[in-house]
Amino acid sequence: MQAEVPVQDNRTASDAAAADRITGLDALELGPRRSKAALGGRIWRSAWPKLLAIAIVILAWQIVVWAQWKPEYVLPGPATVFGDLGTLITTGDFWDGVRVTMIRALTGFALAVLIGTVVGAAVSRFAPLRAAIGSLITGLQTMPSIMWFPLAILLFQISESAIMFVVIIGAAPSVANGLISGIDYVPRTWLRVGQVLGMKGFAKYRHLILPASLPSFISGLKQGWAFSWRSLMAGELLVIVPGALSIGVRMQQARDLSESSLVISFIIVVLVIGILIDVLFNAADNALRRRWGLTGS
Amino acid sequence: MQAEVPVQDNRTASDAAAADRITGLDALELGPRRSKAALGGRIWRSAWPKLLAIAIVILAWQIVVWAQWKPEYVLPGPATVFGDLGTLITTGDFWDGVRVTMIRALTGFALAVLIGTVVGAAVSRFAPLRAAIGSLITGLQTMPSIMWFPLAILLFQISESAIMFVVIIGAAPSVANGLISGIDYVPRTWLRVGQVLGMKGFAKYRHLILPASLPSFISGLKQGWAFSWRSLMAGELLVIVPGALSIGVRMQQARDLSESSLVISFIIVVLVIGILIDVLFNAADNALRRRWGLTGS
Amino acid sequence: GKSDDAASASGEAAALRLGYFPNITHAPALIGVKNGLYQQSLGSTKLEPKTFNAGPAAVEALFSGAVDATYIGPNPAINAWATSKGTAIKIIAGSTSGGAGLVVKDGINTPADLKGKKIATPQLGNTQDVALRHWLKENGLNADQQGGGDVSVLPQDNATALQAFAQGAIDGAWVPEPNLSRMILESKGKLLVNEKDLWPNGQFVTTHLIVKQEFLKKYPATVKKLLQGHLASVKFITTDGAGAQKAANEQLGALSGKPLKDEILASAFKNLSFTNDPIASSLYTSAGHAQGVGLLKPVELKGIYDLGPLNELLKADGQPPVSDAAAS
Amino acid sequence: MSILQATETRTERDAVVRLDSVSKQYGSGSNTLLALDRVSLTVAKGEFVCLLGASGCGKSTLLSLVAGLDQISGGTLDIGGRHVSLMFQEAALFPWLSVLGNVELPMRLRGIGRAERRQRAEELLEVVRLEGFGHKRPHELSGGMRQRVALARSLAQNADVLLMDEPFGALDAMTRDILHDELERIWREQELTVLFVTHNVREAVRLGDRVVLLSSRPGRVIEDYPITHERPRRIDSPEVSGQAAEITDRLRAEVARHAS
Amino acid sequence: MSILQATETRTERDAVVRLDSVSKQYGSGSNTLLALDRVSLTVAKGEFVCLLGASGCGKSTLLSLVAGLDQISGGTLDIGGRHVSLMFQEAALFPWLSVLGNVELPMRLRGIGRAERRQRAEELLEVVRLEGFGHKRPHELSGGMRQRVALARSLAQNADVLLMDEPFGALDAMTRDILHDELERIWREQELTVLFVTHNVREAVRLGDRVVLLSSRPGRVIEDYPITHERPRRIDSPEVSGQAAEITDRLRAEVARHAS
Ligand SMILES: Nc1ncnc2c1ncn2[C@@H]1O[C@H](COP(=O)(O)OP(=O)(O)OP(=O)(O)O)[C@@H](O)[C@H]1O
Ligand SMILES: Nc1ncnc2c1ncn2[C@@H]1O[C@H](COP(=O)(O)OP(=O)(O)OP(=O)(O)O)[C@@H](O)[C@H]1O
Ligand SMILES: [Mg+2]
Ligand SMILES: [Mg+2]
Repeated sequence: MQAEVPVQDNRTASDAAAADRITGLDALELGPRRSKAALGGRIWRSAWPKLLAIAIVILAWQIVVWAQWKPEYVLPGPATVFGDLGTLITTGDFWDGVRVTMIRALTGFALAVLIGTVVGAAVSRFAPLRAAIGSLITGLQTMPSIMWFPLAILLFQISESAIMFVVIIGAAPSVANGLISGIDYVPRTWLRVGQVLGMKGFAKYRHLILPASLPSFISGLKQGWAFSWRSLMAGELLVIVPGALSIGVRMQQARDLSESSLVISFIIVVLVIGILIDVLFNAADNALRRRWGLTGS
Repeated sequence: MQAEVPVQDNRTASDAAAADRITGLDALELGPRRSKAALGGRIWRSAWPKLLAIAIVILAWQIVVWAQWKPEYVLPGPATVFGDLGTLITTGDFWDGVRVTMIRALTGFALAVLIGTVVGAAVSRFAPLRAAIGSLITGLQTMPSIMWFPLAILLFQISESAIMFVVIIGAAPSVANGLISGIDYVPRTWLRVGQVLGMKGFAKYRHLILPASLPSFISGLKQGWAFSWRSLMAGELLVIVPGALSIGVRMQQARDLSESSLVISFIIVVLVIGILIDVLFNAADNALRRRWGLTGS
Repeated sequence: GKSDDAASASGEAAALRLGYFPNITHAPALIGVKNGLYQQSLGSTKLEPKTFNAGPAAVEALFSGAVDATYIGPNPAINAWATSKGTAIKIIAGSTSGGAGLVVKDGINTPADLKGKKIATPQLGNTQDVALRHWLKENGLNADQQGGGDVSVLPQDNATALQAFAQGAIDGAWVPEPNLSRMILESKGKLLVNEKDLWPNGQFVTTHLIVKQEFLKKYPATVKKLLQGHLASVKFITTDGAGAQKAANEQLGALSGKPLKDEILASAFKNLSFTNDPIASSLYTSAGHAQGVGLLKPVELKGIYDLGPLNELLKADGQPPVSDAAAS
Repeated sequence: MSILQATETRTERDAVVRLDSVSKQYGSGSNTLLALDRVSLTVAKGEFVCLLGASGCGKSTLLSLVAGLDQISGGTLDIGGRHVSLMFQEAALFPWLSVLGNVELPMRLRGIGRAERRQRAEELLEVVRLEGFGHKRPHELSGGMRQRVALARSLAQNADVLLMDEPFGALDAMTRDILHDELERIWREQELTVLFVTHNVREAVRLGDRVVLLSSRPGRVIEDYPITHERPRRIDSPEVSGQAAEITDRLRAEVARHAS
Repeated sequence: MSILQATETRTERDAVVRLDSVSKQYGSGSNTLLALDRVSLTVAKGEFVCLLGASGCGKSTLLSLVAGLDQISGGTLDIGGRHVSLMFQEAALFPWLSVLGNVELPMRLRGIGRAERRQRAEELLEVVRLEGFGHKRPHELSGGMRQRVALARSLAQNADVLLMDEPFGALDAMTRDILHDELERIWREQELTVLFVTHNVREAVRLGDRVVLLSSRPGRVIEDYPITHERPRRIDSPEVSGQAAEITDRLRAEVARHAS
């Protein structure tokens, strides 16, 4: 029966041949555009605006410094700052601090994601729960980290757990909110399809809700990361563990000492970490958009 | 020609009649369900879980206090706290502080929304700009507010503007990120429709991009609000502008004086403000979902 | 806490959790921890040092049982005493005296020049804030809590104040060491008032040692050993100034990543004096001033000191006892 | 022959789907819209029933009620707890899954092993003439191809009752013919019960055991034709054309009468 | 008659849309898919051209190229900067706008005043037989009703060239007949140029001045029939049926040959 009236068949093989032919005919217009040679071009295309932006910022900064608007100890020039930064990042101590902070940030964030996801899913699933604590989630988020310290100390004494607590309570609401808003905007059609396919409970979340709300979830994660990092910077001032000095402590210290150049160095360090993490999120986001067919014109 | 073969016509009038008939037939099942009488029910339905949740929290708290886990001056009971809170909110001073803080929060937030929207739209519109500063936006967000103060003071001395600066730089990235992620996920079909309809430039944003990315934008606004509030609380501690004592200052003072009961009172005040604002956002969000046809089964 | 679990009949805790700040006014703690003086005298009781950035956090930790004793300024101690209605803490020894004052911009020479100026203090109602407000009052200038009045008093944290002063955003600040020295040395400030000059004998409390009452009751022997370590540390500072400065700065460096510059360290040490005497009279007076400018509700401070153990140790060492009596 | 009689005669048989005076009303207050008005319809086990009616008359609504996606506003609806599959009017594929992923999903939900479901999905793609498109994403397909994927996904559900909402609306005549044959084969082999919405009267006659006509808004059952031509039928055979013409006339007349 | 000859004779006339050896390739590397292969086609001013072809043969692709939504991969395409409107295969209404809002949008973009565009939109809703549904939201409509709203929106664009992708796919025969008449009227009155994709051969013959056949993937023009029957035509008239049967046979044969 299959051989009966084969209206159409899989023509990928002959398509490829046709494509070859066409490439011969009109090589400029057709043909696989993204060859290996183009990879370098792609990297360059994504890099030059960044480099240009950085160059412009540094130039503007240098000009302000040259104009002597403020004395050097208030607003040090790029040369001084990059010198200090260079010295800073060549010390093992600094990298120990980065390690300590990043470990805290990543564990805290991972826990926040876990808790945020569970809470978000639960809240969007059960109407009474949503009515009860839906708004509380954003309420918690508006609480300055510093106000959690008494509670953190009360519950966890002075320990890493206290820092974790502050980080989690800072970041989890964002993650939950992202998920909730994603779930709320899952198109009705898909929900109906899911219902017809007999999705229930966990399977429904696994196969429908989570993938469908992924864009919003990822943007919640991004926000959550920002919150957890900020909470961590505040949290690290809570406990100063002798030994490796975390970024937060060093940053506060630089500020306490009014060492402008060091303060700016740390701003740069934090920015770079933030940007690196964002690049990861963006990679995830782009992969997602490609899968969903949202790239291109 | 219209009278030729009127296959179907607008039957709302006769539909209504039919509906009446059916209501008569089977009043229990049919008929407009949401009458005025049901409004009270609806409010009650949305209120009882909240009240229950509050009751549970207070009860648990009271039990912990009764168990004398910690002395009263460390963990005061609900009675003490609500007593203090009652005294607090009956003072005119307190409301002056709320006024000062809310004015700052709202102006700061409004400006952040403005700036975030413009930046977000620009970044998602121009590829080089996105490559240049896209990641910087999240980078900025991870910067603890406190690190902006040197810059804020450098630029604005000690003034309201310095606080505004910190609030805006805290909140605008969220708003921008929400918008960018919303724009990125505008379904391709709609973009193509827009193109066919000849939408360009501002009109495209006005009629297509903004409405289509509204859900994500609103959740960006929500996060932005949380960031701006937290930045404000930090800002109010660092830059004291002569005038009424703002919430942030009062909160810090309560902490400085180790008055647990007052600290908890302020936590409640901040939570309540956060929740009220969230309720506003939720109202917007619900209206949106109803318009988009996302409510119901 | 851990120490409770390992309670022993001998009145000695298994561990002692001691709080202090990475700050030069806490030099006895810095040196005592660095040189192992506490651990030596505590013997089998393990010392667990904890550091804090500011008084409120230390008090929170003390209240919730995360530390047993801490070095702290007079104000947070008074607040802790007041809020717990005299049940939470006792001051058991002095540590540091002096080292605060009003630094101003060039061109301000008399109190009258301060009219319409902005002056920073570390925190509303803290020792320096009270001192400034009291001093302004004495000089016929008023300042309200909202930053208004003849002189605008702006409470801001030290880092902000330093920076604001360096940029001319404020006209002066009443600050403690080492910021006093830094404002003078780095930002070319002028010392208009040295707080020392306002007190009898130039002595007023800047830092002292407090302990949780529960802990004191349960482990008097441990507290005594802590005091022994404290005495040894103070003695080290008074006998070997240079060595003390070096040790303190090394510990600062270890805790915060960056030691103080030598000139600032030297200047700060010069302005500070280290003593076991808690200078009770200055505490009472300062509290009186605070009430006078409306920053403190009337509070009964009687009993805040428990100097018995300290005096026993001093006596054994042949030193004169200290007193918790108010100056007449 | 009125629907009431027709239903009566079949009620006693092995009814799989039974609607009794089912009404459906959308909205509330002034925005009320009565989509279905006391529809009674019984579909017996193994029966292939086609549903015809003007645009907006409530066909999709009827299917969604049967599938349990919406609540009925009046009457009774009974499907005896059977496993129902609904193929929507729009393809509604999940963009985050490949074509194969979409087709495999119902089997994954039933806990069928990876290898088995992959094989079955490939078979189904062959049935809908989409071999080799398994690794494409939905957005890389044409409208008709998406519809066929949705059909494959529906078949992968292995349901007892198949509800299909204009499943071949976006297909050319030839592809449609092939899929008619395939659907008929599967229906017979698996003894499915099918409720099939279409706008193509010939298609209805080609496939159905019965063709049920709905009136314009609000939808009511106005006629129920049994189709008795021998299978296999050809869509361009004279019998099919003849009966289709008859039904078309009836529908036209009814719609005209109803609208007057 | 081959397409090449047909095109030659028309090229000199007032060509509104001219495709010359247009190819379109999707994807890159191993994922390449050639959707259109050197398609040449010229549509003269005021002409109504219908496009037929198997599912997935590249009809929608062709329209999107003409509308400028995708880039051609080879050949030349010229529409002389004309204002083009495309009615998509899926309705693609904006959910945040009411039905009226959707129809008014193109006029709003052209800066037409509120009252005028409201009136025009109401007229267009009447044309598509949706009077009284103006204040509903798209999700409250049936599939066919949405398609009709999309048609109204397309007409509201007042474009010179109308590209329509299976505009009547989800409509019953009667509604479709009415809309055929309406579309023909508007086409004639406004002297539109129409490129119309459909799977219904009779519909193509009913409406078109020419019917162009595309082969299966990759799409190529395989035949170009001029339809010369006098208008107004009826879809069930013997002439239309006859020519439709002829075209269907040709298509079937070509598709079978092509696939072998
Ligand atoms: N979710 C909804 N809310 C309000 N009204 C609705 C909703 N869904 C459908 N309707 C209305 O119910 C009526 C029947 O819709 P339905 O989709 O069942 O029609 P249909 O017979 O499937 O039409 P078509 O052939 O065009 O798909 C229509 O008038 C439509 O406007
Ligand atoms: N965005 C895309 N990316 C990759 N391939 C695509 C894309 N759009 C279409 N195709 C492929 O191009 C071919 C032609 O698709 P097109 O949508 O033009 O077909 P069609 O003739 O409109 O079919 P139908 O009648 O089913 O709508 C199909 O094989 C399809 O898989
Ligand atoms: Mg339908
Ligand atoms: Mg198509």
